[in-house]
Amino acid sequence: MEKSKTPLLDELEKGKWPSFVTDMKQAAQKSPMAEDLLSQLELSYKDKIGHWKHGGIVGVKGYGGGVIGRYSDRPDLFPNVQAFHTMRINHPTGWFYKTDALRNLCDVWDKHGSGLTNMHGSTGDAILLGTTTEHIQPCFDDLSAAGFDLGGSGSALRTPSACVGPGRCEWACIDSLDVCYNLTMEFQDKIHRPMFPYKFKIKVSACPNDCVASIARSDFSIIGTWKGKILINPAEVTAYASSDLDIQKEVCDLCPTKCMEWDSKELKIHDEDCTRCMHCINLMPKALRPGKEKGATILVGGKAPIVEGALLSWVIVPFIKLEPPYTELKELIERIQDWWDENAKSRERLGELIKRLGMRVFLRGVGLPAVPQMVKAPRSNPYVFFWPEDIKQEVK
Amino acid sequence: MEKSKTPLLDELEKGKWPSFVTDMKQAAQKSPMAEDLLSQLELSYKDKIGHWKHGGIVGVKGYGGGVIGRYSDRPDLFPNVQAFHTMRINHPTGWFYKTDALRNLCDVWDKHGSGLTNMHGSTGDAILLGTTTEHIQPCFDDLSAAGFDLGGSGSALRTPSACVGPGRCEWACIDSLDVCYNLTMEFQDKIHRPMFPYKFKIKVSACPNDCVASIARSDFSIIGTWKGKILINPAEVTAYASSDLDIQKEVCDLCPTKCMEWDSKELKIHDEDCTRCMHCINLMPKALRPGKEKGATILVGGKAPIVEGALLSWVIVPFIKLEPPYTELKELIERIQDWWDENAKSRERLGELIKRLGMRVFLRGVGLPAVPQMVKAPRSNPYVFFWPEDIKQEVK
Amino acid sequence: MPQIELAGKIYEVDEDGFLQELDKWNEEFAQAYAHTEDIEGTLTDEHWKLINYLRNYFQQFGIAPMVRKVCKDNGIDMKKLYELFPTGPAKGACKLAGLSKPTGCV
Amino acid sequence: MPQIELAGKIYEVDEDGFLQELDKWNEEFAQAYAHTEDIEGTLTDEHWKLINYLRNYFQQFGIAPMVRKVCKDNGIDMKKLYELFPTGPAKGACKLAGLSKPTGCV
Amino acid sequence: MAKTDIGPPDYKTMLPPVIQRNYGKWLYHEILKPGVLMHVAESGEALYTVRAGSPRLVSTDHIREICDIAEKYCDGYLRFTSRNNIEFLLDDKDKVEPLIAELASRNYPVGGTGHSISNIVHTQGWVHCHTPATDASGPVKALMDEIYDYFITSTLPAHVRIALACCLNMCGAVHCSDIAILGIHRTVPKPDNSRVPNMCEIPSTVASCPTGAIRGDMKNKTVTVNDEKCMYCGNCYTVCPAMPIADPENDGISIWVGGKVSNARSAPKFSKLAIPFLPNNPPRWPEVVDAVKNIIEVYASHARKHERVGEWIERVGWERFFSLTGIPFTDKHIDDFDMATETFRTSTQFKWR
Amino acid sequence: MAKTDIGPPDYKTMLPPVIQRNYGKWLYHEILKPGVLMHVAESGEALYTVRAGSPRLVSTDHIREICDIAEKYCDGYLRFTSRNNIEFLLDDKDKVEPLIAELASRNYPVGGTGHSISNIVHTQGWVHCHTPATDASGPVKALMDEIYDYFITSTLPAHVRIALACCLNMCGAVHCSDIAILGIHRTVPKPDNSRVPNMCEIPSTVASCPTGAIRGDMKNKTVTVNDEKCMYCGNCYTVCPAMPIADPENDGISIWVGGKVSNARSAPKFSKLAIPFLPNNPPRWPEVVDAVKNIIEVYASHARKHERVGEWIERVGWERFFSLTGIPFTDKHIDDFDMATETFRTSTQFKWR
Ligand code: SRM
Ligand code: SRM
Ligand code: SRM
Ligand code: SRM
Ligand code: SF4
Ligand code: SF4
Ligand code: SF4
Ligand code: SF4
Ligand code: SF4
Ligand code: SF4
Ligand code: SF4
Ligand code: SF4
Repeated sequence: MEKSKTPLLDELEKGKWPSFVTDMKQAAQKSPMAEDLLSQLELSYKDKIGHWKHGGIVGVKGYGGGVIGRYSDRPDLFPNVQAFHTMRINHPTGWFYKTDALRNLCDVWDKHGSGLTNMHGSTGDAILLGTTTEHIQPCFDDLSAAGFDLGGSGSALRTPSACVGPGRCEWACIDSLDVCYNLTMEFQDKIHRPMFPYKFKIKVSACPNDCVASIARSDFSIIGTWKGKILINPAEVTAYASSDLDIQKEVCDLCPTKCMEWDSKELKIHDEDCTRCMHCINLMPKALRPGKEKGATILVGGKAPIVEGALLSWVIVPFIKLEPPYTELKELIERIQDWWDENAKSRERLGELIKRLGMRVFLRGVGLPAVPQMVKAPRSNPYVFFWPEDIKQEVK
Repeated sequence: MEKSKTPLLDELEKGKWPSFVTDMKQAAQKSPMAEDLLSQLELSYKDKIGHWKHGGIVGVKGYGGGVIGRYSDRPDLFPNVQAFHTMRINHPTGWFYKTDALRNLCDVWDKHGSGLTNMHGSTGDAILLGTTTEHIQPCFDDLSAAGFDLGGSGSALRTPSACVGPGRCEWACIDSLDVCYNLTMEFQDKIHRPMFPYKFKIKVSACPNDCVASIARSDFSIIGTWKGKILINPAEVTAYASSDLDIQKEVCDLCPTKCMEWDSKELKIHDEDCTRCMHCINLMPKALRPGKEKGATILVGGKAPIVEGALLSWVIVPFIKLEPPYTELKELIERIQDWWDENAKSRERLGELIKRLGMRVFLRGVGLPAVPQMVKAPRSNPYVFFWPEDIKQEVK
Repeated sequence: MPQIELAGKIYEVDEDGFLQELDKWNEEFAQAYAHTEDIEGTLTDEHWKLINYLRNYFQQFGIAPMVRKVCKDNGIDMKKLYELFPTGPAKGACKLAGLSKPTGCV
Repeated sequence: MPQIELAGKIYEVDEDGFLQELDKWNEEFAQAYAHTEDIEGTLTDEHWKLINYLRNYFQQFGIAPMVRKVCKDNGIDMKKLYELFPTGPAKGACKLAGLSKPTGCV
Repeated sequence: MAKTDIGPPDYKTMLPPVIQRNYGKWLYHEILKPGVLMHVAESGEALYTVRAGSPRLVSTDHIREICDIAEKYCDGYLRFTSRNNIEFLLDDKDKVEPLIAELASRNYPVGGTGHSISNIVHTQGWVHCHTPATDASGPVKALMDEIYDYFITSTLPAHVRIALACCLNMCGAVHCSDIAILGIHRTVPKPDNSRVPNMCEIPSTVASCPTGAIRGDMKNKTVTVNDEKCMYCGNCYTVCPAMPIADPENDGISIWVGGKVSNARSAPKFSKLAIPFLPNNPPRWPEVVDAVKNIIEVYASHARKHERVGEWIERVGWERFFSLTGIPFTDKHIDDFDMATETFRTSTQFKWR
Repeated sequence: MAKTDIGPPDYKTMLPPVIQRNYGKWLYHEILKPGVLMHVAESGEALYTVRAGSPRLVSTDHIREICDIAEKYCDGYLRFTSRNNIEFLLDDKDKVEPLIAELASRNYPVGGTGHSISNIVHTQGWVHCHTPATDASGPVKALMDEIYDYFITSTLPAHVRIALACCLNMCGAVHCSDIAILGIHRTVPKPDNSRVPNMCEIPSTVASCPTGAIRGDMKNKTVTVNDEKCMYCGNCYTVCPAMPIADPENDGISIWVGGKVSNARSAPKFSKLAIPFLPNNPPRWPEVVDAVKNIIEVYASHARKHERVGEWIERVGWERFFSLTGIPFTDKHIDDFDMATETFRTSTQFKWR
């Protein structure tokens, strides 16, 4: 038997979980690029180091982003990945596909690229992994013909994403899919032509369970919520009571605000104390439903650590109704991006800018009122700035 | 009737709470200084501004501190408080007095000063409010003869203070009075001759109730604690059960670790989960007592806001036995002060220095091991420094 | 390192065609590279204005200006910018202007 | 502002005797003030060494050195310091050396 | 010449005999009634403590009066507490009531124990300091008059500790109080260029500014202040007298709530901003007194037993605190100092009010 | 030329008819068994979802296979999840079991719902990125093999979300995961002075350093690094290619625990450092796999029902976490970045272990 060229990677074909190595080998059957990628990766496994050069700027005509340039640092050994650029394809909102669309994508990619993909990237794009500089424009042309467009990269609005929401989920308080798609279409220019100080991400979850991790991963988080009473279906409560579920222990005792009462018969919720954490609803989906007045909480500033440390998004609008055409929302986004663009340094994310200039300055800048919902607690340091108009001006 | 010279202050003689204005007037009967102080204060009430100049450096021979210089900014109006310096007198530990000692203090002060005092200052000193520059040395001489000494001021060790502890309190886990007195005597030089980058405060509370607010107000906090089981007197538990006290609701439910069980008969404590918060003991002093193995937790860094924001002290030694002559404790204090003195900028408190250089550097500098008790949680940012010896050094 | 011959001169560039010896930049370099950045024909005054602006800014501050600033300072909008440099300010304009390759945010 | 006459010259000082026009300082000022700071007789070389050290440090860094530094740099301990300047480095030595009055930490 | 470094009198010489005998051997205590503690020792002996309020700023004659009383009832033994109350220490139970009667006749309030409001820790104010933004003793007196009943009774959900500091130096260590009253300036200091060069260390002055508002101007040996970055903390004035900050028009008081020091139940916590500014209105600071009273009343009627102010607020949420007290929430409540982002709400969990 | 700015295909055209009919009108769901969801609409109609695991790095042929399956059972409708699983969407209950059988025959794991470990969110690693400190797909595969059973069952106290990022840029957004696997460098980058001047913007490079370790050297148009202040984050390399940081000897993996994103019960939280460093040991990273498994097992046997990893740790305390897992606590666990002091214990409340 021939000795394998990838003994290390072969080890990763063992075990029950589907193996990316198998996929790479599969692609390598057809694509010399994929073949060289496999070999270069094997080298990385041996050397314990990556074999890509720094950066790469390539693209398509009329766009400033959407393609990640990449060059091998061993083109001598792996000439077919000398250039190996990634194309970010804006996924259909909610990652829903009809197979014909997916097949089109595959065909285009087999024609122009390595035949390898990520379904999907962490921001949500369909990632087409690896093509040459020459193929980028023709590949884009074919993609466009197949109804696909590039996603974001660089200092641009990144591909927005949304949880499945009303597509399947009974808890959706907003139409996450429509909001996301609508914003995506509205802001095409901002996605394709980087014009900001740095990246800007929008993610939409239709309820506080936040199934797209929007609060952790987006500069602008839209999270569905409600006002008013949690809807209770007493018959179903009774049904749960006689099931495995221990309502007192598993539901009431774990309610963070302890605003639920259960006397083995009736479930009472002191809704004025409920902070809509979803826990009780999550556990009793047949019996409990979010209240009737639905909308979203807007939070901003979420991001990964570089430079100033990771941030979770901060509440800036406790409640906003979201109905098409989402005018108020869009205006808010524009105002925020504008303020950010005007004030930020290069590579400064929105959250970092607010951290630097202060929430007070941000709120005034974008015209939002201060409300206690914005904070866990008021300041504890006495370093309070007053606005000039608060102070009696000396006449000197 | 003569019109009062202090109509504003007179308003503060009304009401049930004892009035400092009455005391000032009382002193003014005897002392022209006190009289002018009263008048100057009346002017401040009128002007809504203080009438003291900035600072003042006065003192006694051989000491670098202990007296706060103060000069009126209206010596024209109030010549008797042109100079009005405060003497800080180190209080007897625990603020215990026999009346003869107090009377001595009063006599000295009537002889040399305004006859006004603060019993006591926030750091704990007996504050003798206001004397002239000429009187400082003779006053000190008389105080010394009466058995009193000055407290700290300036960039020195400040007068240490302690809770009443074993003097009266059944919960004392350490001899707060003796520790405090012993350190005070040991460090006389550091109190009287400022040699640090800034002030340094030590406060001793004999249990976690922290009745001298040591955790909030001292660079070096010593707080009594214990290991092992809380001692339970079942008979007294039963007695409490039949009293007003609702053991389940008031005691167990408020236990922060929920480590107590009460079945209306027996009280069980899962001591391994107890964080020694004192709540249960506070509520049932006859039934519960701190465990037998007693000692202290050492925390450092507490301070008021200027410059870097207020800090509460941080745990650096979870448990230390404290027995005279407290050698280990004193060595620790010396090592810490030394590291601080060596590394701090001018006017940088210990807590600020640790904040600037990192706990890691501090611990290594003073030779303490890292333990999880030091933190609420480990770091969440990935900006981890490794020591050079952790890293495989490249041979380049 | 790749080399490229433009208008008879040899330049060190990287894979993306970015100049690797910034002091070698000259106007011919810019012109010669124009077509790879989808600019047809010779560079116009409008192109030059931007190129010179970029170079000045870079010389003065050591960094490339942010896009908003480019537009503001030159009184143009994004549309115009992409008309002039169809491959965008980072890939197109900076390359022609002989700035160091924009990094990081991709 | 109070004035003080020392060795025939008039100086502006504050209530604590600290010089208010630092450029007026001279050696006579220091000597003349010594007795008010409990230094008997004329200033010794050891005094002058410290005074000059303080003045140099202040001129160079714009601040008074911290006590630890004073001791280290001059090879003395606190005891010696107080022997030389019985009213301490802040009140005694800085005043004689004509530094601005130490503030803040009292 | 005086002996130096003798240190304070040895506290052991100040302890009443009953304490000396039972030192470190106390078994339990009871609060017999507000202001009266009984500590029982293993030996069976009991120590009685009667706690009386004090204005802290006391004359020598006042101290002598205290001595008189202590001699009459306590064999001359007394102590002061960490909150500046006076504690008369007795071993004879029969003397307790007569002592209390005498204290009453001399207008000493007895109380401050248990679930009460004890004495207000405070500072110098206009009486002796150079940086105050308000007086200390005055507002304290005005407020204690008004909440007197909470001192002599024990009717609150838990004990409420109030402190006052007359400037941001916070000598009263107000930063961890159930209710804190803090003097604040609101005027940007103007460096006096004629005095700075002679009076101030430029580098120290620059370093003193928490927000980096001060720049050194080495040429003119002075400093300049960036008005926009100054939040009037006054620390530059502390190190540089030529940067006056006091201003009758703009100085005043801010109110902070929810701090604590003890480790009982919840960990020690800082006080948080409730009211950014109230005017200085001597002699009785009515706005301040009313504001504090309002907070106390709302707390008293909403908190659960044993719940300190901060524990109550954390249970119900700050949203609720502001709606219940009617205190307006403003952008000043939102932190913007260096660790501000830690206070921003990073969750969709909140109450509508 | 291609049309630009057409945006993604309209998702509405991708929705199966049962969804189109019941869009936004779902009533409740049930997890029929691990990996199988039933969503019932107001209309009474039901949607069945079968969730299958995916390596994420998939070939076009693999995608076509998925398409084949979807066409056979689901009229060609499927979706991917936010954790890169594949969801087959059916309206016909009868097809669910045959679909599952076919998936089994083709080695697709079905699961990832409820109290399981779902797919690991991860990144590029050595496959495509220029800054990785480790590979992404490899450690993920090695780990998923080992914890496979937790994917196909639902036996944990709550769901456990694992993520991996191959460098501090954290593209996998690991910072809020129950368990996070993070590639870290540990070598101070050495600026290549010959290349910096032509390749790097000096001010941007200086500004890129979170700890201020980089100084500009304007004269030589390069930068210098203060080794002591560098914590190897690699951000300078991101902006300046002439500052290489990768180093086979010192690159490796750190483990973080206790983060979450949902607002259920407790607020979203960051993951905290559990293990500062484990070596890169391709192809199967045994140290990393063991360490993660250990944490999962300890969690599984100690946490209460519905308690996420972080919620469990916060209840029992970090002291307990370290003693139960046997992971050594070091000075590296103690934060020393800008808001470090917020993590220091400011209370005497702690457990001995
Ligand atoms: C492909 C992808 C990882 C993946 O395998 O899924 C990715 C890959 C890269 N990211 Fe990312 N990021 C990807 C999602 C993210 C996310 C997650 C998200 O968007 O939800 C984050 C964290 C969230 C955030 O933005 O804060 C993320 C935070 C970063 C950062 C740090 C940004 C920060 O402000 O802290 C960088 C560094 C930078 O921008 O210079 C970065 C940079 C990069 C670069 C461009 C490397 C670089 O230094 O320039 C990587 C290119 C890899 C390559 O060769 O293809 N990537 N990156 C993800 C994008 C795919 C997609 O479009 O769907
Ligand atoms: C007298 C006293 C207030 C009182 O009425 O009780 C006091 C009075 C002054 N303090 Fe204080 N502090 C007093 C206890 C405190 C405390 C409380 C404590 O020690 O427990 C604190 C907070 C704890 C701390 O140290 O952090 C305190 C924090 C400050 C600060 C801020 C220090 C910081 O690091 O943030 C300053 C400013 C300074 O040092 O320059 C200061 C400065 C001052 C000065 C010297 C004013 C100044 O700017 O130079 C005040 C002199 C007033 C005067 O004219 O007499 N004082 N000071 C207290 C000392 C009496 C005594 O010895 O018993
Ligand atoms: C006398 C004094 C100590 C001293 O050396 O001077 C003292 C004495 C006692 N304290 Fe205290 N505490 C004293 C200041 C404090 C302080 C410091 C402060 O107020 O600035 C605290 C921390 C306050 C805070 O958290 O902000 C303090 C927190 C406690 C606690 C914890 C209460 C809580 O639930 O948070 C207890 C336990 C209790 O009251 O049940 C306690 C309990 C006690 C006991 C019952 C201890 C005992 O068995 O003797 C004493 C009588 C309590 C009473 O007044 O009801 N002591 N105690 C101080 C009296 C001050 C005053 O005049 O009011
Ligand atoms: C399909 C998906 C949304 C999507 O648009 O793709 C989804 C779908 C559902 N989520 Fe989710 N969640 C999805 C990612 C998430 C994420 C994001 C993530 O994991 O990165 C979160 C936040 C995770 C975190 O906190 O770290 C998330 C937190 C939840 C929660 C809150 C759980 C908790 O107690 O913290 C629920 C409620 C529950 O499970 O009871 C939930 C519930 C649900 C329900 C039951 C909602 C419904 O009624 O349809 C769905 C099936 C759950 C299941 O798998 O058991 N979903 N869910 C995502 C599936 C990812 C996967 O393949 O595993
Ligand atoms: S975020 Fe809420 S609405 Fe959206 S899928 Fe998750 S549980 Fe459903
Ligand atoms: S949603 Fe959360 S806070 Fe509201 S009642 Fe249910 S468990 Fe309690
Ligand atoms: S700190 Fe503890 S030991 Fe000291 S007096 Fe207070 S309750 Fe007693
Ligand atoms: S001391 Fe506190 S933690 Fe310990 S058992 Fe008592 S109430 Fe619980
Ligand atoms: S708080 Fe400020 S004003 Fe009041 S005594 Fe202390 S330093 Fe002086
Ligand atoms: S008052 Fe405070 S903030 Fe303003 S300049 Fe002075 S030190 Fe800076
Ligand atoms: S985490 Fe780092 S190494 Fe991994 S893909 Fe993102 S940028 Fe590249
Ligand atoms: S690796 Fe990070 S910490 Fe080190 S110099 Fe570069 S940017 Fe600074």
